[in-house]
Amino acid sequence: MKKIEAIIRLSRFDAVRDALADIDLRFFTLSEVKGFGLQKEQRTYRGSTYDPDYIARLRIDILTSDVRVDEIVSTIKKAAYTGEVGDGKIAIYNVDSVLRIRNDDKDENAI
Amino acid sequence: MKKIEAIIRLSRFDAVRDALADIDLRFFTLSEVKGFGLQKEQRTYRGSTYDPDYIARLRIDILTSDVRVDEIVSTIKKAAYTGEVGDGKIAIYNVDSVLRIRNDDKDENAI
Amino acid sequence: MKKIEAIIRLSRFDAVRDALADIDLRFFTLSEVKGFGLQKEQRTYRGSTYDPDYIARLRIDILTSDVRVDEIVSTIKKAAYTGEVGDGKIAIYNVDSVLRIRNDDKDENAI
Amino acid sequence: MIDTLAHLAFDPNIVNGLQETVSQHSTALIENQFRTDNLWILVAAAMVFIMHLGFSALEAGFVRKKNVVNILFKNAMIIAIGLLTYYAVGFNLMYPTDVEPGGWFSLPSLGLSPGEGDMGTGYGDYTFWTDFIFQAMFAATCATIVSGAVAERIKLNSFLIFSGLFVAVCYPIIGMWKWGKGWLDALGFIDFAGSTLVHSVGGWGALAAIILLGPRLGKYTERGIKAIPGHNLPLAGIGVFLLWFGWYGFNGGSVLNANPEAVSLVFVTTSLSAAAGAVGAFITSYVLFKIHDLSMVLNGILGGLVGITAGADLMSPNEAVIIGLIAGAIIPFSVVFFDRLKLDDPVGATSVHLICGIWGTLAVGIFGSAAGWAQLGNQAIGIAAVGIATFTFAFLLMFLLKKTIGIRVSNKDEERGLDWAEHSMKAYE
Amino acid sequence: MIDTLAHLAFDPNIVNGLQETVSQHSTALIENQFRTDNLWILVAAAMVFIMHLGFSALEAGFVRKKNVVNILFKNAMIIAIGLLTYYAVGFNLMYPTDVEPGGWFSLPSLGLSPGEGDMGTGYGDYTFWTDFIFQAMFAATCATIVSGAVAERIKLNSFLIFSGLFVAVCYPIIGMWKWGKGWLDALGFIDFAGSTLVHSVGGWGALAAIILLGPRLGKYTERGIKAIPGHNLPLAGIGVFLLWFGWYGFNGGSVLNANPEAVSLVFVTTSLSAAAGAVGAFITSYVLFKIHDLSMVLNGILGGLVGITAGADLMSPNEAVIIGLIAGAIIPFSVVFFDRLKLDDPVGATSVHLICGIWGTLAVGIFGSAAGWAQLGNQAIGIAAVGIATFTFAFLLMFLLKKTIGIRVSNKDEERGLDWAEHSMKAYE
Amino acid sequence: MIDTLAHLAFDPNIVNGLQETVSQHSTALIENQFRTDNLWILVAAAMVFIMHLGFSALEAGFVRKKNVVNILFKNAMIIAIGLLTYYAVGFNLMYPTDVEPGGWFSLPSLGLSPGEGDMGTGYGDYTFWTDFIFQAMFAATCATIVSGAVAERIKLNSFLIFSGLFVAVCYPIIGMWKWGKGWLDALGFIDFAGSTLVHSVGGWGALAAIILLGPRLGKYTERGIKAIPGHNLPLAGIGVFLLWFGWYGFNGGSVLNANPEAVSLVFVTTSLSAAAGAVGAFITSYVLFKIHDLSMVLNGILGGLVGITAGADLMSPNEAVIIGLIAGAIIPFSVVFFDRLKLDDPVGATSVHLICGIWGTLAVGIFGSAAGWAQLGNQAIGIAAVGIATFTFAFLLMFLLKKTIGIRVSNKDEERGLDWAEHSMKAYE
Ligand SMILES: Nc1ncnc2c1ncn2[C@@H]1O[C@H](COP(=O)(O)OP(=O)(O)O)[C@@H](O)[C@H]1O
Ligand SMILES: Nc1ncnc2c1ncn2[C@@H]1O[C@H](COP(=O)(O)OP(=O)(O)O)[C@@H](O)[C@H]1O
Ligand SMILES: Nc1ncnc2c1ncn2[C@@H]1O[C@H](COP(=O)(O)OP(=O)(O)O)[C@@H](O)[C@H]1O
Repeated sequence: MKKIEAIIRLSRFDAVRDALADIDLRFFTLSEVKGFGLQKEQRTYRGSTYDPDYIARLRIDILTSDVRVDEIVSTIKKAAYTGEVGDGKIAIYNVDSVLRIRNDDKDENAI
Repeated sequence: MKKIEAIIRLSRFDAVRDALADIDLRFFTLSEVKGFGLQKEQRTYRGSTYDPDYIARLRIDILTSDVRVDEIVSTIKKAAYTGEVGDGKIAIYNVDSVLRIRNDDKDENAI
Repeated sequence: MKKIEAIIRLSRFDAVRDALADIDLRFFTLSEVKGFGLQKEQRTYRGSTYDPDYIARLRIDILTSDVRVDEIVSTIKKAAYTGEVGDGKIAIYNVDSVLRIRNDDKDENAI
Repeated sequence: MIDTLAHLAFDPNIVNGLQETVSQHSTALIENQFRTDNLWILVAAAMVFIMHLGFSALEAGFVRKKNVVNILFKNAMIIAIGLLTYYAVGFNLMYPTDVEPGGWFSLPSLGLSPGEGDMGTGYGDYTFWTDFIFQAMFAATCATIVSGAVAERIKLNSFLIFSGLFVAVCYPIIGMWKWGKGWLDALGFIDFAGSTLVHSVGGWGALAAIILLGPRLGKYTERGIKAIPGHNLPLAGIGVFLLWFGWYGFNGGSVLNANPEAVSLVFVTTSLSAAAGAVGAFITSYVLFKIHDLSMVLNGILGGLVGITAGADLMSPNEAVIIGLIAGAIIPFSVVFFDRLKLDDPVGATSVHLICGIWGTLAVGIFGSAAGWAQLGNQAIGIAAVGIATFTFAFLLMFLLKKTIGIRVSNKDEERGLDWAEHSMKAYE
Repeated sequence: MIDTLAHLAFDPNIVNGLQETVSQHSTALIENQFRTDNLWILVAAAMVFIMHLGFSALEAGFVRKKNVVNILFKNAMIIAIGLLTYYAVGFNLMYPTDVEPGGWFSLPSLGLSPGEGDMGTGYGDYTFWTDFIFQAMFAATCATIVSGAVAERIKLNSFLIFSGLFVAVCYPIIGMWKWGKGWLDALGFIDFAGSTLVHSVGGWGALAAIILLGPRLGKYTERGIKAIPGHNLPLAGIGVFLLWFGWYGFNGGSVLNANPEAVSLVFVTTSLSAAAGAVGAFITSYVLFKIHDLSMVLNGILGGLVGITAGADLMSPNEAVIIGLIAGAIIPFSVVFFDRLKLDDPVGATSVHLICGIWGTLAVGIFGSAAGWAQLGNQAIGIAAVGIATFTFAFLLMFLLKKTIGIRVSNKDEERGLDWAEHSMKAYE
Repeated sequence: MIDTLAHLAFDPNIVNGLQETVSQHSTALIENQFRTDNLWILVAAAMVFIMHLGFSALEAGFVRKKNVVNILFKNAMIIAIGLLTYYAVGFNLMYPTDVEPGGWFSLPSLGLSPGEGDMGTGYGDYTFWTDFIFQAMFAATCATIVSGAVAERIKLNSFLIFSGLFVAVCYPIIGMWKWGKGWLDALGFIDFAGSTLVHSVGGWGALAAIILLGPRLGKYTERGIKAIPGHNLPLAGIGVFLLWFGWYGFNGGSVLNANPEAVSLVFVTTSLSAAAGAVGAFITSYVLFKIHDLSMVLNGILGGLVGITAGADLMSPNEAVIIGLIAGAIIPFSVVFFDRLKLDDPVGATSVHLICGIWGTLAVGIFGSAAGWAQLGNQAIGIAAVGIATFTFAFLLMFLLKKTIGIRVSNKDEERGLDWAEHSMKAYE
């Protein structure tokens, strides 16, 4: 099994969620994160401009079986794409095992 | 070493924390995440019902030595269990190495 | 490629960010997490003291190539250090692959 | 005999003196009453001012986090622009001095200064400046009503231009028809404190604006109507309570003096209608949605307040309860109705101010001491005339802005939030 | 001679005219004073209204995020229900017209309408409707006091039924004993603006309710008392300041006219007691907990305000300072005391309103112009009688509800939060 | 003949009676006016009280999340300490009874009690206690002004000591120079409601304090000035609107009676200056920063209010607009200016209260009915004298505290936040 971790723009989330739903992937976990990268946003406050360094982003964590990784990754890639700096990253990790708390499903069954 | 990532219900957190304390595991990192899964909650606002898609959940990250994994996983499983859809998942990953910032402890010592 | 996950104090973040910038590492993802560990903070409210158990912490996630890991880890370790209990942990994981959403960069190029 | 008379014959100076003192007393009595009346209208003006905070809080609470700075900014500017333009032209437009009763419009002079004796009892129950400031506080409210409806997607500049002209030109001309002794007044149209002249005017402006502006992105999707919940309901709750408080000045001050009988009746009808509005919305929203929707109850309170405003001085408390109940009960239906029409109004301004404003104005023909078919007809004429005029003005103005500088922010800015796009600020850190 | 007299002999009509004018002046003078007095009571009523916002904000700030919509909803409904029921029966219960001084109870008639002359000077210093609205604003406060104490675990429906009956029946009957010229008044019991009649009544109701309701889950554990911190202290702070502001209407309006001497003294004693309450709580909470606890200082201010309420018109400013200091100093002890008894009161309503209400009522027998053993005795009788009656009423009513429709939400709903369970809404997005 | 006279010869008792009634009327007329005047000052005092909530909300909104409990705690204590010390010594210091016009200082007696007749018309247009409470509400504001400037880094204890002495000693002595009929009054210095005596005094105190205290950590770095944005702009917005509302009491009450002409003019000038302040800040901040900065517009409103305060009764509405425009336009420059000097003022208190206070005081010599070179000179003398005295007092007191108990929290506590360090509480959960 693999874990797919995608850092995306806030504004692309709806598109990504819908695209994932279209390939019948409806289970994932979302976190609000702050991205430090090439893209910058300057803000102003009381006459001093300041750079909050980060841009609010979302991280989508998906646990999935090895065979589905490519499909999911390309779906996210397409839906999260704007072409401007700051579109984000997708990273893939190996997962040792997965369990479902509600019953005794393990690994592939638990996803 | 392994990292255990458990996605649990908000309402089970106290139970999980106490159960972990009972097996003398008191160190972990908690994040607030949004779970997209089978369980849904419908909300109403100004006459339109809407589905916020996600349910607020907690993620517990535990770094631990290989030998303790089973004990911890089964403890979490028991404490986080309600039997209803939405109890969550536990995933286990391999960790290359761990360091303690405060001193030079490494790996098993640093956990 | 590796992923470095560092749990640090809120108050050391500026130092860590600047130190990382000095070794020309400007891309990372930050999350706000709650640390349960040795360090405790007691709070008072309406006459009852209570222990919120956790301390607010930050998690820095860095995707990087294998060769840079040591440099980054030691930079974080130095900048996040206070010597008191609660300085935090750094964990290193293996990453299967990384993609940049904006273009077709993969793995080392995408970092 | 003469002696007898003599001891009666006191100095006539005494009586003369008495006469003089008594006539001074007559003046002093009038001045004392004037002092109390004037004081009440000033205090009422300050209370109406608080309604602007109420609107700001309500609207800020009902929008998303990313548009909060923008809504606060707009509301702070509206009250400023409203006061200044009403000073420059609005007051003169609304209360023409070359009073030609029954008229439609009168060219205003620029700026204000009290005439001879206008700061004393000669002007009425309050001074010229009291009159101005009380009216000025009213004027800005109708622009604030629009601001809620167009929230989260309108361009700041276009909105400020729209509001400025709406307050400076449209509101006072319409107001003149009734309160400036114009044709609606001559007709016999009744609108005590402005269910139509303030609230519906604001509501029509809002309606025209949201028709041209279109709904927020993602509100009406193929998969149905998506709720976009407000980000901070305590803020909205504070807003509603402050509006209710301010309404005591709005309606109570509209008695235009401190007449104990009238003002106390108005306080009672206002209170009971607001309370009944809450109950009305509580019941219908539960029946419709099987849910206790706080946002509906808050709007129900406002609906009750708007509803009683046209006839707060004419209704018995029992009638005020009925008017409020109906106003509150209308709210959930009206909100759903506008949603069905895909008219996106984040705070429910059209339901509260337009629909309940119409209801309250009609209610004067149905309930209370002025009720009757003829009156109901007059009320309907007033509603229609004001509606047509305001809607047309607002629509044309917005249309002009749309075709020139544009009225809607880019999709990207809307997604990002106006706080970032227009202010590069965040409401919360 | 005659000539001399002749020039003195003015027309008697002049004197007759004078007489008439002077007698008109006499009426006008009374009416002017009436106008001012009436205006003050109306303004005071609006200020008391703001206390409902104060309570809402305070309570919303002191609960957890997941119960905020619920507390706002309850408070919005309470004021609505309170006004309507007080209009329907409460006022008549509290101020029976077939006044039988010294009585305990008098069957009310339904609904209100002013009698002949009740809207003029014949009624007193204000009109009938002014009387009603000022009293109505008071009535709802005592239910609001309960709402804070039972927060985060009570069923909405049961609470609304409880509040409705509490305001409609219990509060006015008790109030009648003193303010309606009932037996407590005949006895010589003193309670100027309601330390006992409003605040303790609310406090006893709260006590009965939390006894039957039990503490929030997780509050009293085997591992000891767990603090459950409020989610938004700025909101609580806003609430306390608004309550303080409203108290100027609550106490100042209770003079029942605009008598300059009395009202200004009441303003001063109220202000100084509130200030001293802050200092009292500051000191004791620091001594007890070695910490500057904002929630205690905020409650200390409220304690000082409740404490002075019974005797705000009788105390010298020095005495007001002492009363406030003691009230403030009591708060931290009282909060800890109720926690020891495992009586869970999220906002400290029992400490503020019940304990400081008792203290303030007793203080009238200890300090100020009415002090004395006999008075102290009367005060104690009043406190005890009101306490027994209110507690019994509230306990039985809650008990009945518990046995029938239930008063407590399920554990699951409590964990999830009432906002989800009762409203399917979120306070913040 | 005699007969003719006889029918004129009515009973002299009638005239005597009339005389008596008329003279009672004279008293009653004075008392009625007194009643209205006194009522207004009391209502105004309550409105000034609300300014403390305004300041608390504004300051709480402009600091970071981790210092919110601390700022609320400080503000709650300041108003308490302010009222109590002003009662103990302040009022006597400021309004010495052994009035020696033109003086600099008069040793106060401790505590207050009204003399014979001081609670009636003999005292003036209001009672002794009304006088005290209105003034007392003013007093605490100047300490509140300091609290915003020193936020996020000052030690709680040092701050409370500083504020207590500042309010109890410095403010009333300075105030006595003008309002207590001291030398500035004799000189002809004009300051209607306290642009200098209240706002600049607070501003000078703030300036002295932030010089000694130093900037917040991380504000002025090698890489330039770092903005430290406030955590909650809606809270700040609520604060500004409440301050504006309270200002109607602050300026309107400073008329010191309910004179319709004067109070209504003051309401108008105050409103228009605030509105113009918003516009002034809107324009300059856009020109300077190319951004619509809400925090600047909010400060601009306050600047306009402070600016008009010295001459609210002397200005025509047109002049009020100009004064407000300039005040608002100054704000963004002033904020940048203080930042350049590395004087860190999280809420802009020095810009709003000190700079606009100076501007408003000078404006009395430039605009309005008192304008003239001589007056401008007097205004400058007053500004300078008050500035030197207040700055010196505040600087020495802070310096003493710095050398003894310390005025700044440790770096660690500052990083962690004062809520944790001083209160072990969190503002939000
Ligand atoms: N090496 C990295 N490690 C962790 N997160 C990264 C890394 N590089 C980029 N990110 C995340 O991806 C986001 C987007 O990256 P950025 O460099 O701004 O644009 P792009 O993805 O177009 O190259 C960043 O805000 C950050 O959250
Ligand atoms: N494939 C997955 N990848 C990541 N997170 C998942 C995945 N499946 C479930 N989760 C997380 O677990 C939570 C619970 O899952 P859900 O399907 O609702 O119920 P259950 O765990 O009982 O099957 C989800 O809300 C989500 O956060
Ligand atoms: N085994 C663990 N798994 C996950 N996170 C941990 C673990 N141990 C410590 N942490 C994280 O590191 C933080 C610091 O740890 P702590 O024990 O308080 O101090 P120290 O790092 O100095 O030993 C904790 O608050 C927690 O977030």
